[in-house]
Amino acid sequence: MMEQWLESTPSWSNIALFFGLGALLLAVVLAFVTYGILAERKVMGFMQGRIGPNQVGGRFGLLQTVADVLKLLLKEDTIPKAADRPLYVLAPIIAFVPSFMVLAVLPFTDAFRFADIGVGLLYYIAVSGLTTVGVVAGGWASNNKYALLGGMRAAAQMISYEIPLVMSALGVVLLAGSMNLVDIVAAQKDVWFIFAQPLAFLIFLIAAVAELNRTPFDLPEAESELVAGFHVEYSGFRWAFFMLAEYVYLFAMAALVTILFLGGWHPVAFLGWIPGAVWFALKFCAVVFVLIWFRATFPRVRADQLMEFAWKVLLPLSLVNIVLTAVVKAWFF
Amino acid sequence: MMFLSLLVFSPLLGIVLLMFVRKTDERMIQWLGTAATVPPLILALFAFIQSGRGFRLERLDEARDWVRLTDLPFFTDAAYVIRYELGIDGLSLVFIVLTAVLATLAALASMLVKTEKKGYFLWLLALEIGMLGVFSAANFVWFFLFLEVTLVAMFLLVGKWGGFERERAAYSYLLYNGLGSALLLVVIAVLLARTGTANFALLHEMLHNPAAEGQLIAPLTEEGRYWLLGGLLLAFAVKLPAVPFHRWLIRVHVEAPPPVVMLHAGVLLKIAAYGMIRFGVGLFPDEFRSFAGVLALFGVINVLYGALLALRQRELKRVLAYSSVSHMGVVLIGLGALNEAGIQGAVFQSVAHGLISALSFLLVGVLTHRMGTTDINRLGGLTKAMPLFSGYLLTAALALLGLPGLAGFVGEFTSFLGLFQTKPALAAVGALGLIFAAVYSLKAVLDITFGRPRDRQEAVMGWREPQASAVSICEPQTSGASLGEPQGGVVDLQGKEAVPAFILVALIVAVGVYPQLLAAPLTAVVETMMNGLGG
Amino acid sequence: MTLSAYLALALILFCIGLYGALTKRNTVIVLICIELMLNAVNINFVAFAKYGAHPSVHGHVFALFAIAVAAAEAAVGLAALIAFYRSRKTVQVDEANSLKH
Amino acid sequence: MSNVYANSYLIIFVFLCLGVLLPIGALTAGRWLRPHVPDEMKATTYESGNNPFHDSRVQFQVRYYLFALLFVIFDIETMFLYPWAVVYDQLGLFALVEMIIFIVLLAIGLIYAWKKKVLRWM
Amino acid sequence: MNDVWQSDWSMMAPEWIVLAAAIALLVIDLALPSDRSRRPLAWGAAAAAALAMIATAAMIPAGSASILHDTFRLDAFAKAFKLILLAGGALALLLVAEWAPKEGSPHRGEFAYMMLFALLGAMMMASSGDLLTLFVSLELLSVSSYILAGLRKTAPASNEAALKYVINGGIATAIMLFGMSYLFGLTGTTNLGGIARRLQETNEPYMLALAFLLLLIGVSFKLATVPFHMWAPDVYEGAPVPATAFFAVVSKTAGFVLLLRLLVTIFAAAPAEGRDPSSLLLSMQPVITVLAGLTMIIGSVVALRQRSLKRLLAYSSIAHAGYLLAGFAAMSWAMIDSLWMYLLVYTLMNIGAFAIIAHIVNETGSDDLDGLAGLYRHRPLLAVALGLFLLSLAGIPGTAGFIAKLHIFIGLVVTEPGHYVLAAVMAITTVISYVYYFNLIVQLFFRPTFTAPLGRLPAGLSTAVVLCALGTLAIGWAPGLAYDMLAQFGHFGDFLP
Repeated sequence: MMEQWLESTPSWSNIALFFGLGALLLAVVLAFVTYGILAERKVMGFMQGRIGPNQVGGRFGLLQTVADVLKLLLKEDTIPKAADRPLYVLAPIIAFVPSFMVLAVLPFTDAFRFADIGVGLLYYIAVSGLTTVGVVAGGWASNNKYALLGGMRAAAQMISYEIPLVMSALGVVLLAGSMNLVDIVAAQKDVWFIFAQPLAFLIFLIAAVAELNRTPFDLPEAESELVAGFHVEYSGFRWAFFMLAEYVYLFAMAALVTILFLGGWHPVAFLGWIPGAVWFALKFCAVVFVLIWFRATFPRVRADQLMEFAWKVLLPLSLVNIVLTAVVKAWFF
Repeated sequence: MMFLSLLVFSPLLGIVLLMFVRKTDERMIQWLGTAATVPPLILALFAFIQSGRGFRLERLDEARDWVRLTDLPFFTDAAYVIRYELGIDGLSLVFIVLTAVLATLAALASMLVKTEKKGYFLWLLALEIGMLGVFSAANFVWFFLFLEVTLVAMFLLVGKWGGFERERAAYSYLLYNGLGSALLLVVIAVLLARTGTANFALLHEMLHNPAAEGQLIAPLTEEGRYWLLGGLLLAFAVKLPAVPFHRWLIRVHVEAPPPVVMLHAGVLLKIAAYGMIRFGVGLFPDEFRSFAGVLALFGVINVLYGALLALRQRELKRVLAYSSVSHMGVVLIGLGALNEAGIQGAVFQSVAHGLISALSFLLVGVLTHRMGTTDINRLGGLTKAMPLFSGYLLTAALALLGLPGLAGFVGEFTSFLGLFQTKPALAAVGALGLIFAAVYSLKAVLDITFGRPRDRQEAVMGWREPQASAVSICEPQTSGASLGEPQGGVVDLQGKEAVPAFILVALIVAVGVYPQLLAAPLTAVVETMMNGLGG
Repeated sequence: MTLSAYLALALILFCIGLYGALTKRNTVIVLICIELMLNAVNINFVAFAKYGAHPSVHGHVFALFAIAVAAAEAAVGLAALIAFYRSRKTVQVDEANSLKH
Repeated sequence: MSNVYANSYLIIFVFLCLGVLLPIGALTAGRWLRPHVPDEMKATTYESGNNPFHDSRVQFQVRYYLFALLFVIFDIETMFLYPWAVVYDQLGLFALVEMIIFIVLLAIGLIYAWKKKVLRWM
Repeated sequence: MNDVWQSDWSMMAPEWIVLAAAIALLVIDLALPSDRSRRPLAWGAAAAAALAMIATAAMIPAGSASILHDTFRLDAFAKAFKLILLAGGALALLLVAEWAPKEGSPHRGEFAYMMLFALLGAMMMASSGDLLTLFVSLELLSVSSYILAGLRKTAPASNEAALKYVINGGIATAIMLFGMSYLFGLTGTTNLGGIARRLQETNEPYMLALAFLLLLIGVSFKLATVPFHMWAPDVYEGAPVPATAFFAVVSKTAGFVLLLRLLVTIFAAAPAEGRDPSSLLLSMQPVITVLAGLTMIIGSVVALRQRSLKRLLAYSSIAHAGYLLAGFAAMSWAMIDSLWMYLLVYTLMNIGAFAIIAHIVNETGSDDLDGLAGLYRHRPLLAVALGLFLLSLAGIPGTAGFIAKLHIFIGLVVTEPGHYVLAAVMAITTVISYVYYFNLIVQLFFRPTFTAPLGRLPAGLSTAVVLCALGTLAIGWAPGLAYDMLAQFGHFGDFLP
């Protein structure tokens, strides 16, 4: 279906169509964020032996997040006098837009996907890097010491972990011979890359967690140290967009891990009769669960440990991985 | 045959030996430095005598490969090969002998130089190599090379051992002569580029033989030749110097140490005359013809201007400096006449003025040493204390004004004779300068020797010689002499000083009485040149 | 048509960059302007590689190398700037004037 | 094929618009709904209840910049590795050797930074 | 890809040597404990450069060849200029070995191998047959040079020099690259020979002229000629002395290599607007001539006012670049010959001068003119050597500088019509340059000394000084030595691909 549209001549009707589909995806993502947050709270509650939200929206607190969002919407919006106003207003948008844009290249199943570009992976990496700008801008525009420090830390962390992230994905590209995410999934028809590239998977997962600013790498937002990191001064919906960006990235990253290492929509062994969408959803949920699990169990690392881990452990390991993969491929294929 | 190389580079031996002498051993330095000038003198005299006995100077030619700029196939084999070539003819020989003689005398006179004697002699010998080389070169590039050696050596000699304003004089010298050299280099480069050779004889062949003209790498247009000659003449006019370019000469004459001026006035100025004759007349005779009038005009201006200014000077060195300007004008006049008499006169005048100015500056050196000043206002009545000195000084003055029987007369007379043949009106005006010469030289010298001392007290007490004070910045004073009494008091010429003076006077008289001494080697050369000029 | 549009864009970018690099006082802006010029070059290369009279992949390769070199230059530039800032406490180019006569 | 190409980037453009529209829409909606009671104290910078002092835009530790430089360099290096990885199949052994040299040089750079204590955070 | 394996990699032997040495030194420097002296590293680097020079010399008899799809050419031009580059690099590395700034020299290891990297860039440039390699190697040279300029990390002057170098260099790179992009656009290839061939068919004279001018401006930065010379004095003054020597010599040589490789190869046969003159390069001759003239004048006139030795030599090097550019502007048959000769001589005399200045700066911590005062009194040999280099720089006969200048002169007037004006400008600026060179000589020999006597010349510097002095004298008196070598290159007949 998508393929036909993609191959049709570009026109206004195409734009309208894509707009509709994009809006649909946006709705899906917002829904995911709503229930992802709830899920996170529930899971963590479970792991910590408590119940979690259970008042709003029935026994499972199904409307808890909705209520939170409404509260944010009704909250007064304050902008500090010392802030750099235009940048302050712009920062959350800069942070959010790329997070949504990266979704354009992710194939969820062979039918449900959007843009089909040859450099999909590169696009993801490049565009997601822009968020850093929003974060730093927010921290700087606030003109607040905590915010600035948080922003700088976030930037340092994100750029440091981007390198191993990118380099570990290189192993996958080597094996698949393409940067097109559809091709990469296709290349995993027989063997998922989590098995062919275990080292890369580990590095990627760790770096992904760091990129998402989640525990144990949540230093930029460490409440106990920096009050709230780069968004101390933000409130109401502006703050909400930083949060939204974070959770959209959670969505995107989980999807990317699925695509790169877990075989995307490919079924397990003989279970081919189950639709690809289900498989994808299952793997995706598993990844999200793991990420929530991390948050519940790991302690936060120290800033120096964080940075040195990226440069002294992950980076050399990913270099080794590239060489190993290339050599193995040259020898055995 | 290495005769010429030996002649040119023999002072090198002295330089090398001097390096091993301790700085403080001044007697040794003086002795060695003087001795080092003797081999070229002997060799030059030997060649002079031999040539007088019919020896063909061409046999002394030397040539070996030096630079092969290119061996591109579309050039003939000999093109763009600069060779190390030495060769002399009668014209060069005269100047070589002059150089060798004056160098030895200057070295003798250098006993009055007291500071940093070692360095002084090193550069003096280098200067001699340069001067000998300039006259021995048979190749334009090597001519230039030796010329620049003299430039550097003179710069250092003036700048370090000169008077109070020595550095200014040195820079002045450097700039004027540098510009002249640069211009000369352009001309040389053009000639070399267009003909593929820098050898004088080959160049002559290329430029004049219609058959050889086909071998030119690139054509030399008629207009181009005029430009080349103009450049050459301008370059040498700066070095001569012709009047608008004469300021450096005054400064150098006044500031340089007297023995160096002996060489400078005696030889270096003559390089310009030599160059004009050798290259101007030799290479571009036809074009030279149209420049002759201008040259003569400048000559007359030089003569008059120099003489008039010399009249007004009250400082012996400045008088002599302007008289040099005036006398170099005579050389220009001789060249401008462009006939046999004129050219021969120019050469005569060059040699004669070389000897006379050497004598004058030798005496100036002594005077400076004894009295601490050369200011005519402060001097007078020296005959009593220094009769011998006064005699020599008077002789120099008489020679300078062109007294018949002395060297100056022959040059001036022949030059003007030449010009009277071609441009009588100019010559008549120029001859006025000779009268002025008599006035200024006699006035200056008589004031010093017989005149009443104007400021006797100061003269005897000796006002401090600037040279000494300037040097004292660098060197702790070894003796208190220069602070009080003039060194040596008022003493007449002594043995070592009288010898060079005597030799010079003898030569001046010899040339004056027996001009054939010089004319003999010159005749053949001048005749060849006149043939080139077409009559 | 397409090509000239790209070329015009590149030229404009280049001129903006050049203007900024030559007139701005803040070194960071100057460095960014240089990057702008280099990016104009990349646009040129890629446009020529795709729409030029002789399309060829060399343009892409060149652009890649240009990017890499630009990065290296920017890195060294920033390093120099940091060192300069440490010793002079300013990032203004016109205050870099201790080396004058 | 070129249609796919154009349409794909069209989609990206659409996503960009959507991404911009959502915050704008939401913030505009919020403006209508939320209260607006400005107050001098609300507009002060938050510093855990203390009165804010000094400008917060202070000079930063140089290590931030050093990491930024390292990032620039390594990020660009990956740019070379990606095309190489894509066409690795077709290039064969030579590309492997070449890239190993490249990676070794990269590693030397990393070791250099390590040795020079650039990678130390505190 | 098979042909890649079968390429004759031995043609790159000098490059391999330099690269291997650089990396080895880097690793050694990292492994050595920090309290060990890094001096041997610099000596090792110099030895490597010398070795590479031998390797290059050994390849002279071989004919010209190219590998890697004609991106790497080994023709006479490449060999000849690599020899100069390597000689200059080796000598500059000797200076590095004795580098002793006041604050200590903590980065001598870096100094050695960064210089080798820069040298490698310059060498690759000499061998490039492709825009891409040309550009990348140029940047290898440039970026390494920026670092060299800033190696005295705690000295404000050095930082400032590095910053200015980077900014100016970056702008120049961008401009040149912009020109290259047009060249690529017109021809669709990056091979120099290919570009030259295809350009003959194009009919875009304005774009071509624009490309030419952009390239010329970019190159003029490397050459430090007008209009892009202003960085040179500041950078030369601020950078550590060995780096300054390196910039003045190796970078400049590399700049001329770039000029010849890029402009001559590509534009010598490119069509120009109108049919007469027939080649773009020739039609641009007036522009180059004017630039050369301005460069000579500005370089030598402004040098008159300088008190800092490094700055003075910077302006003097601008003037020398002007002479060289004049040799280029002549476009005679002697062009490459005379440039090679001049650059060789220039390398010797300049490094010699810098070696002595390095000693003075090491000992006194300042590079003011006064530091030379009365040098003759306590270090006569040193003074005489420096005097020799200065005379050579001034182009006085008897030194190598004269021969080189004469050759350029001949090139200027040998063409029809000759460049007499340029020759005259060159002559006059030479005389102007006498003033400041002799001013230094006056300081050396005439002036009383104010400073404490200098210590003995350390081994590295004295080696450099002796080698340079011998070379300057030898070429001055027996130019045949150099010309015989030049003759082996066959007048660069295989320069155009």
